Amino acid sequence: MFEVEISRTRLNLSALNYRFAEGDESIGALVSFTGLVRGNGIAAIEVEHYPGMTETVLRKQLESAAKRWPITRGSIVHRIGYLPVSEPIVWVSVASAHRAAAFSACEFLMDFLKVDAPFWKKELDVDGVWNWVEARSQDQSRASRWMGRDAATLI
Amino acid sequence: MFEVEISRTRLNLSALNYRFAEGDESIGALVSFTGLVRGNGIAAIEVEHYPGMTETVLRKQLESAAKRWPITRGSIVHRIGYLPVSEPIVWVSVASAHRAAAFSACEFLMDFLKVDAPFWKKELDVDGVWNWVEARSQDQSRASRWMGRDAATLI
Amino acid sequence: MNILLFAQLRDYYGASSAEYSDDELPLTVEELRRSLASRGSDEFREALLAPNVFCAVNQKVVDLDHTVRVGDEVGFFPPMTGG
Amino acid sequence: MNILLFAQLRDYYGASSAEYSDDELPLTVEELRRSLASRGSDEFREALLAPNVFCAVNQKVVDLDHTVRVGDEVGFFPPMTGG
Repeated sequence: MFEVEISRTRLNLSALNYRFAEGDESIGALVSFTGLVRGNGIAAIEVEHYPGMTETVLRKQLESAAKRWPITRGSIVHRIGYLPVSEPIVWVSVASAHRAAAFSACEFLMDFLKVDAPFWKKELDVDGVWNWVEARSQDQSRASRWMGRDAATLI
Repeated sequence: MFEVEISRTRLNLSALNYRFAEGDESIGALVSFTGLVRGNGIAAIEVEHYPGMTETVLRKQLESAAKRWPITRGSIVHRIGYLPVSEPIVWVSVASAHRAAAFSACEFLMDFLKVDAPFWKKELDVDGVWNWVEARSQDQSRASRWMGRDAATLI
Repeated sequence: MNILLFAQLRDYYGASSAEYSDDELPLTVEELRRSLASRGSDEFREALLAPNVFCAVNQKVVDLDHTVRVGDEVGFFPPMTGG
Repeated sequence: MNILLFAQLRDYYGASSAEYSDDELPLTVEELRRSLASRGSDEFREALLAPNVFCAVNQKVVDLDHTVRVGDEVGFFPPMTGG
């Protein structure tokens, strides 16, 4: 069960978490990542994306994760639109029999989401000016860590 | 904010998740681990612990994590008592400004919880017999990975 | 053909897509990019010709020497900043 | 002194703690373990003398050569299996 959702409305983390683990007795480990809008001098952000391409890229990333690690479920839910500070932007969750696969797959998915999924953010600063967010080089290097590594060494 | 709780009653994951992220604008990343009772030929487990020592060990593990990574919050909630299949056993959550620290700290906490926190599990098999769970050598080696590694290389 | 523009590129261009004549195809992504850049403001040209701009053809990121043909969906965008 | 026993050790001993005379202290953990082992069933002795048994003194895991003194809280247990 691999799911991708682009949401215009506030992420209901409780509902997402609740639904995610149900009904599969082989699941022993859930790892969830939630990204929130940080309030470092900003009032809000706005997120846009490339409809169609985004969903394709995220679904492929889930497939890649499932090839590298024995994961049972994976879900990526990403907000678009206007988000005030502390609002959840993204929720990535992975279920597996054991924790090592779930941790690695969840971090892998976030690392690639950051650099390969067509989302763009702008920030509303305290003076009411919108500024596009620059891509961070650390994100690129975090994603590169996964290249050429043998999946087995990461479990 | 670092919290440890030993619970005799079912973990309310929704409430735990909801409460955890609130009220700190510097938090940009939450990583949560939930351990569930797997149904591989068993009907239930029973978890016991060493009251007092458990809380001390877990609190120290949170302090160690906070020394290695810039984490804002950390919470460990562990069930004891009788747990049927698919019931949550443990919930470990870490909040930080950025995701790398939150992922590493959460996995670190789980790795050490497995080998250093005085909990013991027995399993009720399908014939109605209770069997004590043997410690897994993989757990010991996963915890050892963190020894002697420079915190900086893990961020 | 409609060329899709996202984020800063759309803002600088002033529209979320740019019309492009099918008669000029096929072209490489780099040829298309240079041709499109000449149509906009200085800001737009600079942003589109930046070395870190991405091009997706049929919703897949491609290299600058990829050939764009009639019927392809083409999008240009700056580095992604999701999550 | 009351020596606390957990999991299999408690099951084999038949009680969650064992009385131990303060008069015999101080002793090393290893001396205490051997003395306690001689009091139980074969199963208990074997489990307590297993090389992977832990001893906590005042709720901290210690080595076998650690000295146990009057007033210490002592617990023996098998490898931990939480989470």
